[in-house]
Amino acid sequence: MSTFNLDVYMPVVILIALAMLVAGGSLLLGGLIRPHNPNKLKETAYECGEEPIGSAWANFNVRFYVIALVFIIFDVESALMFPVAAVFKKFTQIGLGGTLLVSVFSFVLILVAGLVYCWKKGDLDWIKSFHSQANYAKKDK
Amino acid sequence: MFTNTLFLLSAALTLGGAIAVVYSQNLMHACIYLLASFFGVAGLYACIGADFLAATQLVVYAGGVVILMLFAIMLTGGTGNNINRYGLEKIAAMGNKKTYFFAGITAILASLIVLKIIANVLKDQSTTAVITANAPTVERIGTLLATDHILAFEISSVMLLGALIGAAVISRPRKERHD
Amino acid sequence: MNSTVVTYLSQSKELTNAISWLTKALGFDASSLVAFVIFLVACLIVVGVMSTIGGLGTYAERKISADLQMRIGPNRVGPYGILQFLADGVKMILKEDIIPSGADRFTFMLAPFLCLVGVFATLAVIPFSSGFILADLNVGIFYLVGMASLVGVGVFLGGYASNSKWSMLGGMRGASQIISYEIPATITIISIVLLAGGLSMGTLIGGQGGMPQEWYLFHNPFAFVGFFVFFIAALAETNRAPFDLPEAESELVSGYHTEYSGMRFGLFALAEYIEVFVVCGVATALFLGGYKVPFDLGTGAILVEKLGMDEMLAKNIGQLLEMGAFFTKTFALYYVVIWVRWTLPRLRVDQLMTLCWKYLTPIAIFNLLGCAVWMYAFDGKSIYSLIFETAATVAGHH
Amino acid sequence: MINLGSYLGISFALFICGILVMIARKNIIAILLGIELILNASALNFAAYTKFSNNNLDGHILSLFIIVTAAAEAAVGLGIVIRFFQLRESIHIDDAASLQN
Amino acid sequence: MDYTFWTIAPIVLLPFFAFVINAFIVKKFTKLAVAISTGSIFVSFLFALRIFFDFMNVYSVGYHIHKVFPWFNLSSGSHVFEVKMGIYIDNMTSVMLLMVTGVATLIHVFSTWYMHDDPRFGRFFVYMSLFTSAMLGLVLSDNLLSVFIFWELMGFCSYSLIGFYYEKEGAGNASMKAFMTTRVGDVFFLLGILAIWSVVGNVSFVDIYNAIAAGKFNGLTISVFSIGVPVATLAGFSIFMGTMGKSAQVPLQVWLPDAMWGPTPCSALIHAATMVAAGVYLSLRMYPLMELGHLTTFIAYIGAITAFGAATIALIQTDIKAVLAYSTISQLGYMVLGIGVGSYNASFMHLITHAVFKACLFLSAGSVIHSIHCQEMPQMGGLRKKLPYTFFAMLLCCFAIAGVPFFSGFVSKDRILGDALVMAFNNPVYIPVALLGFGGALLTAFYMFRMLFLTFLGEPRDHHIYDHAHEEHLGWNSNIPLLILSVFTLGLFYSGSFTGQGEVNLFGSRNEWFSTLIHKPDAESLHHYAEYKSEDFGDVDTRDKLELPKAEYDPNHGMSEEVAHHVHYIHHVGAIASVIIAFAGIFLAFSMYVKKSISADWWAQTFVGWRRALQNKYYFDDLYIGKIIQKGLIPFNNFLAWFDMGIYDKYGVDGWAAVNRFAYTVSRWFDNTVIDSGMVDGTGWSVRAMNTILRWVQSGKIQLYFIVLIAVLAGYVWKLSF
Repeated sequence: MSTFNLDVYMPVVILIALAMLVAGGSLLLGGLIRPHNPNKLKETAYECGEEPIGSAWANFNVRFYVIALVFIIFDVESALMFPVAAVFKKFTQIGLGGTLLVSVFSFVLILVAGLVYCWKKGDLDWIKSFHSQANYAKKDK
Repeated sequence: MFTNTLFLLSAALTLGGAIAVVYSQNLMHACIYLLASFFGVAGLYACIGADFLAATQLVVYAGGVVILMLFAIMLTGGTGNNINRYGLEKIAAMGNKKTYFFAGITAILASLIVLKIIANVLKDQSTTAVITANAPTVERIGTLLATDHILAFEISSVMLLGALIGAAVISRPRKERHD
Repeated sequence: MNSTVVTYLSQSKELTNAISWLTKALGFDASSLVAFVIFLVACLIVVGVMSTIGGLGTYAERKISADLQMRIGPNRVGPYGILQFLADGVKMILKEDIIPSGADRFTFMLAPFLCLVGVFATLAVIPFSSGFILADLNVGIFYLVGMASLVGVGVFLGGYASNSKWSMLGGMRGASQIISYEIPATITIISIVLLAGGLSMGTLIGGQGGMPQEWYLFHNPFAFVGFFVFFIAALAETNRAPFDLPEAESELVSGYHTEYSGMRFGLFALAEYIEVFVVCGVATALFLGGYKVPFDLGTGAILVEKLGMDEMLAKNIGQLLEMGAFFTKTFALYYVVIWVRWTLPRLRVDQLMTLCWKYLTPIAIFNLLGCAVWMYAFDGKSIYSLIFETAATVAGHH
Repeated sequence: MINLGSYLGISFALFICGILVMIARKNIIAILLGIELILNASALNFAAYTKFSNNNLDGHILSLFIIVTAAAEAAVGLGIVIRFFQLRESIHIDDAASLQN
Repeated sequence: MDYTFWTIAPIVLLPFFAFVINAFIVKKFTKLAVAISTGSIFVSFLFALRIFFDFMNVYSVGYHIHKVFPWFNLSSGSHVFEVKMGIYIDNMTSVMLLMVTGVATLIHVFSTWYMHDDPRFGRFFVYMSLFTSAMLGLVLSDNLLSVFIFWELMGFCSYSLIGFYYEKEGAGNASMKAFMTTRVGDVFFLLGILAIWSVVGNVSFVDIYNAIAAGKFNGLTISVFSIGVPVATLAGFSIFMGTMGKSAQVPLQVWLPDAMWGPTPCSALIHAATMVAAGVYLSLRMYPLMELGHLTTFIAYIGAITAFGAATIALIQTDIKAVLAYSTISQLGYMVLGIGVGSYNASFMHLITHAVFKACLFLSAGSVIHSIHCQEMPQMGGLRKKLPYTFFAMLLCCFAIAGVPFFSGFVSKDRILGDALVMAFNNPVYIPVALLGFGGALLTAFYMFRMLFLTFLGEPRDHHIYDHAHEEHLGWNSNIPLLILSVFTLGLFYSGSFTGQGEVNLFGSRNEWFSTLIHKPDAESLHHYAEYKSEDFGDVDTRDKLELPKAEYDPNHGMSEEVAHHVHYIHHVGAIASVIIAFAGIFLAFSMYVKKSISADWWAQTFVGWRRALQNKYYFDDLYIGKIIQKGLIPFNNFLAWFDMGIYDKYGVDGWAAVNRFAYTVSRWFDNTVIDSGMVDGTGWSVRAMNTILRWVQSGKIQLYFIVLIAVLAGYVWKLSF
């Protein structure tokens, strides 16, 4: 079995450090030469010229969360799928591809069932509120 | 040399992040520190040759869980007020001295437990420390997942399905609620 | 395993000699030190080149859009205005750095860093050529996915920290768009991993060839569809038009970086342009044969054989050819990205989500399963080789 | 430097930080952050034990499933938090004590 | 016959896959789901039949199949921690398999008729499939751990099926009660498994037997409240607690009558034929441990008390299913009694015979209920003309359960009672056991025929119900299952002879196949298991090439001639006594409810106090709910709440303030005059104390629980380390 030295992670560390350096360096460099005379008007948040009303950190629609939820489930699914996919070719070569195919199929299809559920229940519809408002309007009549 | 540097950097990031999570009084910042801590843990995984785990840590935690938490913090409007529904003052959401005091006591008790458990390991680790060379893990993990741990692999999909449906049902806004 | 730029260079005798000399001189194993120096230099080169490409990207964008709209575009700074990006950069550095008073300062400062770190870290596994890849990690593509997801966090935090309604909306939209489109992209990547049988860039490209029929793009119908799924998803992940809802000028002023000014804004822009290059590079590597050049020119073996060239020189020439192939394909895709931006109108937000979850993701999953079946049924042979073999069998050849 | 002891120490420290966060905070999401720390500590332990014992990767598999479970847990847990917030307009843990008696 | 994965596993897997498939398709394709469920269990039955006939062909005591596969292995170095799962089939298992699959098939068929009007027709079959597969898995298990897993799975199915009509409040409560009551036993069962594991290092049956034979349990004690208790006793008792929970033995019998809220076919399958028998099956399997732990007397008493007590309660029940429920408890008591008096074969035989006739009785009751939509016996009467087939089936079953000769109940119960009598003659401690056993037999005959007479004979008491009763027609899925089951109440299927005494040879030497084949693993014969071999799945089975000795009928049951003669004598006495008792009971019921020569009301009025006790089921429910839960658990809960509010919040969170306030109060107390402080502060203090008490009741904070958890764990670790 082939082994490796941890030196291969060097570029990763160097690149992260460089990113910090580039960002921090350019800001520092700019800090030396750029003007700095803030005033209150400059520092208010932009609201098309109006005075900002309240904080922007208000509650947001829950549909953002549902999207993130579906995302994390599929993210985890992909994390589990990657190693299995990586050995799929080897398994087909040694004649075990059928078994693995079945397990991959069942794995993916079970998760697709979840996607289909969310789809059917309308969790993936971005403008669900319009529909429900329309429904309420119909009911009122 | 580089290995040790990487280890030290990762450990510092991990512990620094974790301690910052403990001391941060701003939930959003705590979440960012947590992200740093996750990065550090990924580095620690990389140090022991667990390259796939390190990447998974990045993908699932840094890319998934942290985003989810940030969203949840936004959806619940940050830190919130300190008055409960009876109009009485609550303990501050991020804790105060008293809760920290109790947390400290609990942590001391917990550390007693853990130290008691790991004391034996630390004592005789000189005999068990056989450091093997780092080898690529992806294919071996894939093989294990496809053979020995196939049931866990399949069941985890069922668990994820359950989590997806359960969380979607829980967090779905109810139409009939008007108040 | 894990071929890096160092392992490539250590094929030459000079380097090994230098290492042994240094080891003798310094009294400890200098290979790590030399590796560090080489990596540092290589990283600096890559970052420099990428920053230039990012800068030139803005220039190319303006020039191409001008072309498409029958304008001239930037033409003042330098010949054909090519130094425009330098002027822009200088301007950004000189601009005043304003932090809104209501902002969360710590997060506000951190957000561009996160974006930049996420993008720069992905550069480590971009395969410019078979030798010049900073680190061909075992988990290459998976690592790339993980690091790229950091951009989502950066965008979200940028939007959050500004404490402005436009930024907040843009940040939420941006983050949810990035994470949403990560799913079809990742699943498509899995289907290519399935074909190649490994996660490292070397394996992924190694399964392809220099000729188009050997690319994974034409390996089977599923992969062909998968390329478009990946490309659309990658486009959306970089918040490029027609998926630039987070920074939709007509709706959200400027999206998550409304409150950012000066160099901080510049960092966001730099990250975005480099990310476009990265996703184009990944698309090239996964589907378009990456750095592969036809007729084994890449290894230089043919040069040594026919022309009797020095082995190392031939290899270096091969590397240059490979690099040329990679950059050509990537820039072609880069051009398509810009072309798409100035051709297509922006999607509505509900269309965006519909496209991701109701079209791309199911198609990607279908492709994944299709690729698996293809691998199983045809033993991993591409459609071209199937046809070729059938024809050969029919013709009586073996 | 890289040995079992240092890894156990780090994961121990992570665990204690997690417990501190879990007890000291009154915000449910913050408590979930603590839980994530604890889960990370345990996953790190598994990987470290695998490395410093027989390296047969079973520990990696366990860590992998811990990560998977943690993600699912975060999804459901935060879902509950959000639902709770919709009902009570609060994510203070002491407001979530209505199951008393 | 070769045994591979594909000849054994489908027995469990078919119903399980039926469950999985049906769970998805049941809403859209109800009929298909029902067909899949029923078909799968029928195919399982065919597999079981194949195994059964193979075992009958070999006809050897030692014939067994033990296939194992490693589940997980966490061994490192010398420390072995390996868990294997496997399948273990011996003669007992093969009979159990046949019984479970056969009865389950018939009940599935019956359910297609009984439940077809129900809105949740399909879902019922989903649960039933899961239940059946769990039961079969339990029967096939070779170790306690997988038994426990399937055991819990069955508990869950039972919960779901009792609460099947969840829109009725009683059903919901009953399901919860069943779940919680059996949980008490299950916790003990788990503890028992752990105790066994700590000694044997494994929980496979064969390994446990070998460990007992090797004397691993000898001299091992564990300190419980600083009294040394032998581990064997503790483990045996814990496992027997599991039996008590699952098989509804006193004092954990309270859930079974309430379980009758479930649909009748599920009562027939779960709460009469199979699941409750699983407890007895477990005790049978663990018999050597019970013997080693000197628990047999205790078990015999529990069984006898259950058998008699439940029979007395059954006397006054008016609900037809309640009568059957109590008779089930009573009969389970007989099985447990049989284990206690060492009547291993007979106990197992009673398990099988009881499963058959009780399933039949429940299905008959279901048929009656379906026909008249009423469960109260006082409103029935004269249904014989309307439901002739049901009457016939029920009559046979009543004969069987009452112990009339030539019926299965006689064969099995008589032998248990005979053995009890033998024990009573040898050891006076067992005299009450035998007396309770015989008394229960009398009551059994009485109440069963009371039920039969009240339901089918006499004049219709409620003409409205009678006139609206559906006429019964012979249908493949309505009364054919009843008739098939009722045929199997004949004794000769179980004894090979009509009387069960081994005198009439019917199938050559194969008479008395229960006594011949079922191998009692007592202290003398345990060493046989050392020769038992397990093999991995997939290995080619070599067993059919083995020359196994044929099992032979030994009229002396391995005893010396003299002892055997004595035993035979007592057995004959017992047999005659039980025949007399059975007929006496039937006669009593006949004269009371048909002839009406004895007034039932007179009895009721004379024994008012006792009757009230019976109506209240000996106050067990009151005890559990009123005393233990309300007086015990809720105060404990309140204590924890007090700990939270009173200690954590008050002294911890408000700690500094409280300390200051206290110091302030104290100083003022010294400063002011005694009367002043006594009056003013006393009043204030009492108000505050009242407030505190009120606040104690209010808590529910998760973090406190966590603190307590850590503290307790720390204390435990501290205790361990010193």
